[in-house]
Amino acid sequence: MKFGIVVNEGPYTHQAADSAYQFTKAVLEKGHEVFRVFFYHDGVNNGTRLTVPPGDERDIQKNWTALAEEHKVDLVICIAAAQRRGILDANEAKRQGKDADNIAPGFRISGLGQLIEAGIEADRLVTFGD
Amino acid sequence: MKFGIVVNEGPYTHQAADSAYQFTKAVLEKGHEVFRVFFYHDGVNNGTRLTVPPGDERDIQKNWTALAEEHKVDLVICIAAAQRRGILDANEAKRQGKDADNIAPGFRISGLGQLIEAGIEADRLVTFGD
Amino acid sequence: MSILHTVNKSPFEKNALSSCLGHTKSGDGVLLIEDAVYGALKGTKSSDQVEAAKSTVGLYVLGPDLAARGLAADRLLDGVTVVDYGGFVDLVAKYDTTQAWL
Amino acid sequence: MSILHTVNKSPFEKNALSSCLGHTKSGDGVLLIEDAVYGALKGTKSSDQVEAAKSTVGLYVLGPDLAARGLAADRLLDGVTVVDYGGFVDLVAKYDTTQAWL
Amino acid sequence: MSEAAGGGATSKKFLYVNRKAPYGTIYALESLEVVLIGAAFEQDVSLAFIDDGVFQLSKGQSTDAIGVKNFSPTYRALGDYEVTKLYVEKESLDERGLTLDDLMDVTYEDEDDDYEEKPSIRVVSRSELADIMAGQDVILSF
Amino acid sequence: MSEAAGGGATSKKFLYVNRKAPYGTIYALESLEVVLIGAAFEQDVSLAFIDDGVFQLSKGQSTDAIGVKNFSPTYRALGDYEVTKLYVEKESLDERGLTLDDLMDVTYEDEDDDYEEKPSIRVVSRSELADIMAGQDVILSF
Repeated sequence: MKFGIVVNEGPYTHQAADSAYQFTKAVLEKGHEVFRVFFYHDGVNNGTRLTVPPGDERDIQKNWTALAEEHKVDLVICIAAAQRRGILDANEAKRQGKDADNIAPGFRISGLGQLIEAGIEADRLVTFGD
Repeated sequence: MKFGIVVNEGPYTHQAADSAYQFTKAVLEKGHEVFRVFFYHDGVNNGTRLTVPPGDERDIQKNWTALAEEHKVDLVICIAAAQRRGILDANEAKRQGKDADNIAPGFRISGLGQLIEAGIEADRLVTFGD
Repeated sequence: MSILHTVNKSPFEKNALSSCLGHTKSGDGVLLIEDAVYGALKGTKSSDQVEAAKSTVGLYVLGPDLAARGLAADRLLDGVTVVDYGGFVDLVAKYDTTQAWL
Repeated sequence: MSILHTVNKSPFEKNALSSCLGHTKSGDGVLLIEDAVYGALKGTKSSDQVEAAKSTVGLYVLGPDLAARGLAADRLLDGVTVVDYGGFVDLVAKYDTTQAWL
Repeated sequence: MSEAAGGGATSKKFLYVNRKAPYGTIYALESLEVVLIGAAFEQDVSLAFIDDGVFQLSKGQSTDAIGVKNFSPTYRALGDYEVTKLYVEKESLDERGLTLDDLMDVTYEDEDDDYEEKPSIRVVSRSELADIMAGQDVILSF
Repeated sequence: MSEAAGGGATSKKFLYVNRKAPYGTIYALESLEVVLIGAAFEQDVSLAFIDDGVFQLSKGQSTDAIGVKNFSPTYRALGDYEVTKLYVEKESLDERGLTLDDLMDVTYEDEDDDYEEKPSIRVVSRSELADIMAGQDVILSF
């Protein structure tokens, strides 16, 4: 079965980000396909490479990045939500005249259409949020 | 009277950031002193210069920065909360081996002691959050 | 010492206003801001609890947040005072300390 | 079509579980995760409402979230099924669609 | 699109469930942004307003004094995007002391009926709304 | 510190109010971080646990399966920081089917009483807690 997963809250503040990660791992372990993980609202904050969690805590961004690298999971950050919250890739930074970007490896920035497409293409869409 | 103000949520997602800004402006307009605005929890996200809000919306980060520049308001971001969420100044970025920083002008990163000090030194401490 | 309690969540969604009203003392103030302004309306399922608090605490609501949500003054419970941000500052100064019910 | 409803908020803090249970249909499932696992406890002020739903919907609770909060299985309402993340995936597959009560 | 995906040529039924008040959080606004983008995908779209979500449709919203953009006019434009089914729960209105008169006029032009202007808002009972939910392929909640 | 600031040589009474369950959100953990830092300032510190905040003190928390750090042992270390007044509301316990037995043992050594080990948790009524709140200079809520 094809799963789409929506993450609406940022890392650490709400357990939603952790739950979504654990669920995504379990989907893969069960042999299902992950069509896409879509990050919306504060969920876009999962995709900054600038987090420095305490040494004895999990590193949520690195966990996501590892899923993308090891299982080719498509991690998509909503561009409109990301702009409001200061998550940029190099292209966006240049386009917006910003002097830095902060997107983490394995994530890509795209439009809300990617969420609708996940709803259409996936057999199940599961949302994690606040 | 001396006011301390605590902001616990990020910009745009919760009105708390807007309410805190409007309240801080009103404190100054009433002729009171703002001892400090302390940003904790997701509130640290008010202090990234990478946000690109839509053209027809308010720019929350620039509003805060203007308060710091025009009224010398002390805008302090909690370092522990900021590290978890990826808000860094140039020093922190260097110390943590990160290739970019994102702190906005007028904000500074410091410890939780600055919150306690605000509680001790200010006549009133007002918290905005979720 | 008197406390100004601030509440910013809808009474229909969260228990913050209810919990706040259960912890006020005579002479305290309760200021409703953001989504908590719905708590100042008459004729809702939370009106009775707020109405009952009026005899012991001062009830205030932030006008800018009422207007944003399209709520006219004639929908408010009697005895609720509407303030602007300047009035919010005055209330904080008037009461000895402030407690946010987040 | 059958719906798996997911709830992640404490029934003592927010109205999400209550609203969810008011919108389920016979044959639906309700999975309690994160802070909503408190809704699976017996002897609380929200237990009756959850108990009443058991006759028409399947009730599930996420074990890892129970353990994190120190809740032993003997505190749960009878008839609530504990699942792990793999079981969560199976439930999503079993029901036709999923609705999150955020 | 593959048949296996449940997609294919036929459209899916999408329901957007709005349960939160406007302005206090951004969910109402960002939900609307999804609906507008989603309209381009020619799926069968419905919106549900339950719990505090009914406040999103309140008349007379005026946000100047809080410094936040008033996005309520966008609901009235939904008809132009062929989003014409806005289900509002009666029990949620009642609990909040609201009636249909307190809500904005949201209408659409019915192309199957000589472009007559018709109301998009349909007040339904909790039980009817449960039926509507049960008939969806994809439910997105905000 | 100036007299006018209400500070000065005498300490202020700080109350940290905990109303949220642990793990679902970070507020419980980050509240504890404030308390630990604040302990160095030699103010008169109390903690209140009301509503879902009482769950923060539940015994037997085990977070391995959710991949999140278990911070509950830190409450038991509060005595070492001279944070010894943890007020837990009885009504909040009752509504959640909890008793004192369900909570962790949190103790401190009383330096005024030959370092005898005493319980830090004090179960109080809602009305007593309202009195405690009324006696504070600074109230921080999480």
